[in-house]
Amino acid sequence: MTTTNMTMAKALNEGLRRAMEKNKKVLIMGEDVGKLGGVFRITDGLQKDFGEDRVIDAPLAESAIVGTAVGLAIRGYRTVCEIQFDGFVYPAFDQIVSQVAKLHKRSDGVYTMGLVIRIPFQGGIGAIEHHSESPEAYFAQTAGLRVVSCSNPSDAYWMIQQSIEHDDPIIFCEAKSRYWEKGEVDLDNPPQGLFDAAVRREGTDVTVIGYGSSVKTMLRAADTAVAEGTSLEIIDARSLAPLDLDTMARSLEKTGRLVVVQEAPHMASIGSEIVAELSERCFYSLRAPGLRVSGYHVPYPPSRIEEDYRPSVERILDAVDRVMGAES
Amino acid sequence: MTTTNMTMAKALNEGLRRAMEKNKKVLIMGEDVGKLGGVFRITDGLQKDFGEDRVIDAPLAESAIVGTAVGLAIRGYRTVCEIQFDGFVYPAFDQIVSQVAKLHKRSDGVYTMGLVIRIPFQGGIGAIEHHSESPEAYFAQTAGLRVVSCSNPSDAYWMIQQSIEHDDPIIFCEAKSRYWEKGEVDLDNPPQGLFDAAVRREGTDVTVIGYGSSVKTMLRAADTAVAEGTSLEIIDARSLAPLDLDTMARSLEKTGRLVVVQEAPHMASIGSEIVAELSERCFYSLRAPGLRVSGYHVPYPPSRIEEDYRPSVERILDAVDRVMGAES
Amino acid sequence: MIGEELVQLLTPEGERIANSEYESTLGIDEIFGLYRDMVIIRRLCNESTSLQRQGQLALWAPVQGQEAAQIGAGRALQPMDFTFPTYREHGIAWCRGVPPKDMLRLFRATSNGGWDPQKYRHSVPTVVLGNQALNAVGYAMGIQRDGAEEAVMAFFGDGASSQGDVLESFVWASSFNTPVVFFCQNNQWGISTPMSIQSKIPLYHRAHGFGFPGIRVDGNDVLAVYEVTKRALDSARVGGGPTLIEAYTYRLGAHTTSDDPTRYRIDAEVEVWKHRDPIERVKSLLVREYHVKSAKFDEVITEADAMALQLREDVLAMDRPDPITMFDHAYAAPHPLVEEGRREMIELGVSAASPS
Amino acid sequence: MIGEELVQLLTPEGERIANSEYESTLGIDEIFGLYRDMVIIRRLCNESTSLQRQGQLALWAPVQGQEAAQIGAGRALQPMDFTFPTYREHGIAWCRGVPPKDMLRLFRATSNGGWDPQKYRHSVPTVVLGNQALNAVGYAMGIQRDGAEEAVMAFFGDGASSQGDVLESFVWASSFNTPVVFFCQNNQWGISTPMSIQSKIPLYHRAHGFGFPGIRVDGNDVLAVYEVTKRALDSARVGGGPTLIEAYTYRLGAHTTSDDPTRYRIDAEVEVWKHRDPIERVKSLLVREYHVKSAKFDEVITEADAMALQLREDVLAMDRPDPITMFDHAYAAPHPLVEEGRREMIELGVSAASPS
Ligand SMILES: Cc1ncc(C[n+]2csc(CCOP(=O)(O)OP(=O)(O)O)c2C)c(N)n1
Ligand SMILES: Cc1ncc(C[n+]2csc(CCOP(=O)(O)OP(=O)(O)O)c2C)c(N)n1
Ligand SMILES: [Mg+2]
Ligand SMILES: [Mg+2]
Repeated sequence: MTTTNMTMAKALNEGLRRAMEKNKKVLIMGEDVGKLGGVFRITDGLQKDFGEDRVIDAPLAESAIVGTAVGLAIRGYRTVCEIQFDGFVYPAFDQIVSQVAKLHKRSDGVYTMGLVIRIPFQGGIGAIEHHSESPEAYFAQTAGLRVVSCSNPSDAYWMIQQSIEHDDPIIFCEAKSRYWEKGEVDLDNPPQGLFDAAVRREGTDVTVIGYGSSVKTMLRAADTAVAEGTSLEIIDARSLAPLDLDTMARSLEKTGRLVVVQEAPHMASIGSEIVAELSERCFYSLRAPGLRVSGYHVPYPPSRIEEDYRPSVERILDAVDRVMGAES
Repeated sequence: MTTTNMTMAKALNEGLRRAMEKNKKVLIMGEDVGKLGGVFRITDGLQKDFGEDRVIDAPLAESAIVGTAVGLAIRGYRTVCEIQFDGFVYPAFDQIVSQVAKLHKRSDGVYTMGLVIRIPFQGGIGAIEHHSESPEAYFAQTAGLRVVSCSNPSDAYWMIQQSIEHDDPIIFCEAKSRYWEKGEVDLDNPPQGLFDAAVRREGTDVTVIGYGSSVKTMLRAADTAVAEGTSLEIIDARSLAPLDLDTMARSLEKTGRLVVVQEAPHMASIGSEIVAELSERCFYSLRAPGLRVSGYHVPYPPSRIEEDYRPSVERILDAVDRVMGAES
Repeated sequence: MIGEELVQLLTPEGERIANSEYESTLGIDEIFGLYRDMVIIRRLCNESTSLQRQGQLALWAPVQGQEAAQIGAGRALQPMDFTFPTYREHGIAWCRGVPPKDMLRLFRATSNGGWDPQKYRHSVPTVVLGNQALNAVGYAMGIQRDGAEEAVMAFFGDGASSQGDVLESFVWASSFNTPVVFFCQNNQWGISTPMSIQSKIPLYHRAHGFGFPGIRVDGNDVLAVYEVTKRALDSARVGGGPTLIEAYTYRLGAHTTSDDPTRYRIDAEVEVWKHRDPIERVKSLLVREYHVKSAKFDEVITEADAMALQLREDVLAMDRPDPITMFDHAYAAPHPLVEEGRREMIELGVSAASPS
Repeated sequence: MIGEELVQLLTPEGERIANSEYESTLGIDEIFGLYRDMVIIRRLCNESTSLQRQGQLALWAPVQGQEAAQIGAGRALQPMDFTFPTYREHGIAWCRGVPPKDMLRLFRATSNGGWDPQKYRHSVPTVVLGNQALNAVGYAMGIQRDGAEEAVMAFFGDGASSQGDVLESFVWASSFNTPVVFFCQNNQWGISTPMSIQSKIPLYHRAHGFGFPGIRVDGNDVLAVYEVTKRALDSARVGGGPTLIEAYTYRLGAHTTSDDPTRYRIDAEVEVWKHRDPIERVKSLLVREYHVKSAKFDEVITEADAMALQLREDVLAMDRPDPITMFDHAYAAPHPLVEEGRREMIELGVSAASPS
């Protein structure tokens, strides 16, 4: 096993490159993805190497980016659409919900909607409004779509390739605040399947489940908890739709206590789904109610105060205390 | 108390009429709302009586219907936007999420986004694709919006007026399969507040919560259950965001068993939220896991088989049996 | 509204008109073929309407009045081209070879599509107004990348022309010079919304503002529609870029069988357009210029009746699908929630599928 | 690209040009006023850029090169008009009376808006490209219903012109003949996307396809922008309907301080446009034609410097808001989830608000 150290941004870039090398039908389309390499430089150098026909600088219209990718899919191409920021995916919502999610079904399986919609999501980078949203549950809810999230270089490198190879349309959520963090990537073997959750740290007292930017915060919370004598099991959900409930339930059977962490507000969220499902599956093992630590139910605040909106170590530990103290 | 018997469609029409009479700033805008009176005739006769300036036939563009209603709101008007069918609200999603939901906040409270977006939702009318969707959770999830649902004439008449008077933007979901059902309407006094759930039938064994078209199915299930010796308490959530959790929890403290019913697939849905919240609030009273009876996680099927997609009496009773049998 | 800007090759009475830009390239057999197609489509439409009235279809979207627009465009297509219809393109589907019974699956509510779109190179219907225009441009971008000499046609109505998706598709088609022909049937109405609410000026002008040709053709003149469409497709296939064709026509019937047009339009308008009937027009030409005998016309009617009979039979035989099929093709790859649903349905026993 | 179709009243050297349609109606004081505005806005922009470099702002969107477009348009507005800006309309905000420090709240990331939009009749910034065009048309529909003689101006860029919302706003403005002026600053770039990807033909033509006037003005010629805008607004206020103004200009700086334009455009292009500097142009006129003394120009620079100093002071004094304010105005009426969050935050003790 040869591993290489790189940032998550670079890992995505390398993953895209490898997918394009492997399959000539793979295209990239988005705003500023060409010469600029995207505002986050995820597509850096790809237009130079694969040409303007395969790395397409789009006019500024998200509905068109996705809508034309649908037509390209019908023609047999696999397009990786880059949405510049989470808050700009909504103009494409109609195409995603009405066409991307439904055309495989409507055509009785004739059309393959093998396209990937990359969305840098969540906050934490000090940006202005619309640049820090968590739209994942809109898509997770939508039958016909799959939603995955990556937050480290290894996952970034492999999950983007697995997503491009997959025949269903995939909403690919990238924890943008993690783009610049480095990590080891095994270039030969994927760490796991695209739809598997990962136990990032084993523990015995409380199962803490999250994804994207929250994973790192959860791991920091686990460090602090150890000092307080509490052992947290940290699970990175990775796939948000479908959820890998087996891995989650297995952990919960052991710990009996559940905390879910997400930047999105808790209303009808991924966190709600995890709590609802696990409350059902693990009813007799749960020793305390499953709690959610989420963004607040307000528009994402100006970024000078975003750290008080995003789940913090303190808020996670607060929830941990509550599930620990709830012992019946 | 003088009550009048009318259909839900007529009640909405009368409610709109009364709101327009009371406040000259109230407008109606949508596709075919004028001479045709809307495809469901909800706005029948209103353009004739209030003129083309107040009942506006829109060009066919949903983003524009909502986007111009936003500008009208800034100018002090209150627009009731009609979206012709649930599946056609998605082109307006961006305006709803990025402007309608956030402008009050962004303007530090200066702008009042007092607008209502009416959506005939859910299935059950034998329609073709895109005419039977349940998009409510997309909106419920969005901070800045409120979501309510009506499924009987009295609620229709009052909730539409309460929504128009309310200062926050409201997504108003009308159970279209109930448009032609009659019921008593008290024209003098509203039965309750806009955001209150209603106990439609008292019971002791299982709390069954739902909304929209499901309420009637739930009541039928309750009838059947009685014969089997099980007493269901039926709650119509009415407000989906915010949820009236107090009323729901009160019921659950009594019954200890929960079934939630909805046409939407269960993934990250209103049902998930209700189960997650009540699992937390009523952890020590719950005698069985809270179950959801939902649409399946597939695109809405052709309507010849829609009754096998929508929650049926049988499926509800099946869930009731499971929560009854789960006794520990 | 109909002025000199309109391409016409036949008067409403079926007399030839000289046009400086276009001339008809078709001979008697081809013209008769167009006539036949139109008669069959009208018959199909009438049969479907009555099937709907008899409770055999959930809905029907009539195409009366628009036969020339659809058959003229449909016959100008080459087999290798690809088409993106709305819910009303029965004439196009016919030209693409879609079996009539398959067209009706959507309306019998037994399918959300109905045919194999790759086999007929005719996409499944798009019901959400305008979405297909962008899908068509994307498909055309694929043609460009394949280096193929093919074209795409995107269909939409006057009403849909106001949708952002249609307008964005104009931007893209122009920027990337894609081989796409936008075929807008301006049938004057979008349900109850008159054309005047969608645009104050003729629709075909819209293309000019995006930098590509727009042209208005008499949509009730099948010869003109054929020539205008053929030229646009020929140009598109060899790198000439997009064209917007506005077929100026009229929806003689209701929007769908659920609609009641008497609420919003006057009979007199419908009467005027009945005099511009597309089928009568070409029939007059065939009689006057080619002396086609009435027996030949009768043959077509017989053929159409037989088609209708067969259609009725096929529709009545079209069973309610097994509910379990709702889980098929929801995803291409296995999905736990789909499997969970499938299992539950099998346990409920509502499906013919045996419990696993 | 710049041809006769462009309305110009001054050459880049500041010499007057006769134009058959428009003539300048402004006297020395007004022209000097425009000059002053432009200098101040450029100074504001430079100060903001350096504040950003020093870590005092999260971001800045420079407006260098576009001062004439914004000041010409901004000064043509009447107090009762209403404006819908993007994130880059600092010059317009200045003309509407928005205090400079309020313009910077967004960029200091202490607010998503920054000023009272009703007080200044200048809406809060719209960051999602194109949304504001529809909002502006809606506002204009309100003006019509009020029977008021007012106009609305919607600002957007060349890039945003491809968005469905902007294009739908053209449909609506035309159909309802609303009092709206669409002011498109074609600064040649949408981040790294060149104008040629958004349109193959001059942008102002787009309006013609929707049935209303489009006009291209030299966006670096403040006199021309002023006259063209004034006439469009005057017409809109009295029922003349919409106009699209394409102000042909150039973004001399980066898209924002996060951007690196050297990756996608060549210096030579920037150099060409530096020679068309909007401020130098009118200064030349003032010197040559009105013999304005350098002392007078110095006064403006002193004034601009003072403004910049004050701005810096104000920005540095702009504290991080109390986090608890995120719950204010999320909704107009009380909301249980908002109250739940507020309570939780107070308990956490991160806010200055005392526990309840
Ligand atoms: C996005 C969207 N909004 C609304 C509808 C409902 N609807 C179906 S057909 C129609 C009218 C369409 O008119 P037009 O485009 O002229 O086509 P025509 O029906 O006349 O062929 C409307 C409003 C829809 N299908 N999609
Ligand atoms: C819907 C949407 N998509 C993408 C973006 C990201 N974005 C911000 S500015 C910009 C370029 C806009 O170019 P243009 O409209 O020409 O305005 P300019 O910045 O040149 O003033 C882009 C792509 C956005 N703000 N909104
Ligand atoms: Mg039409
Ligand atoms: Mg620009």
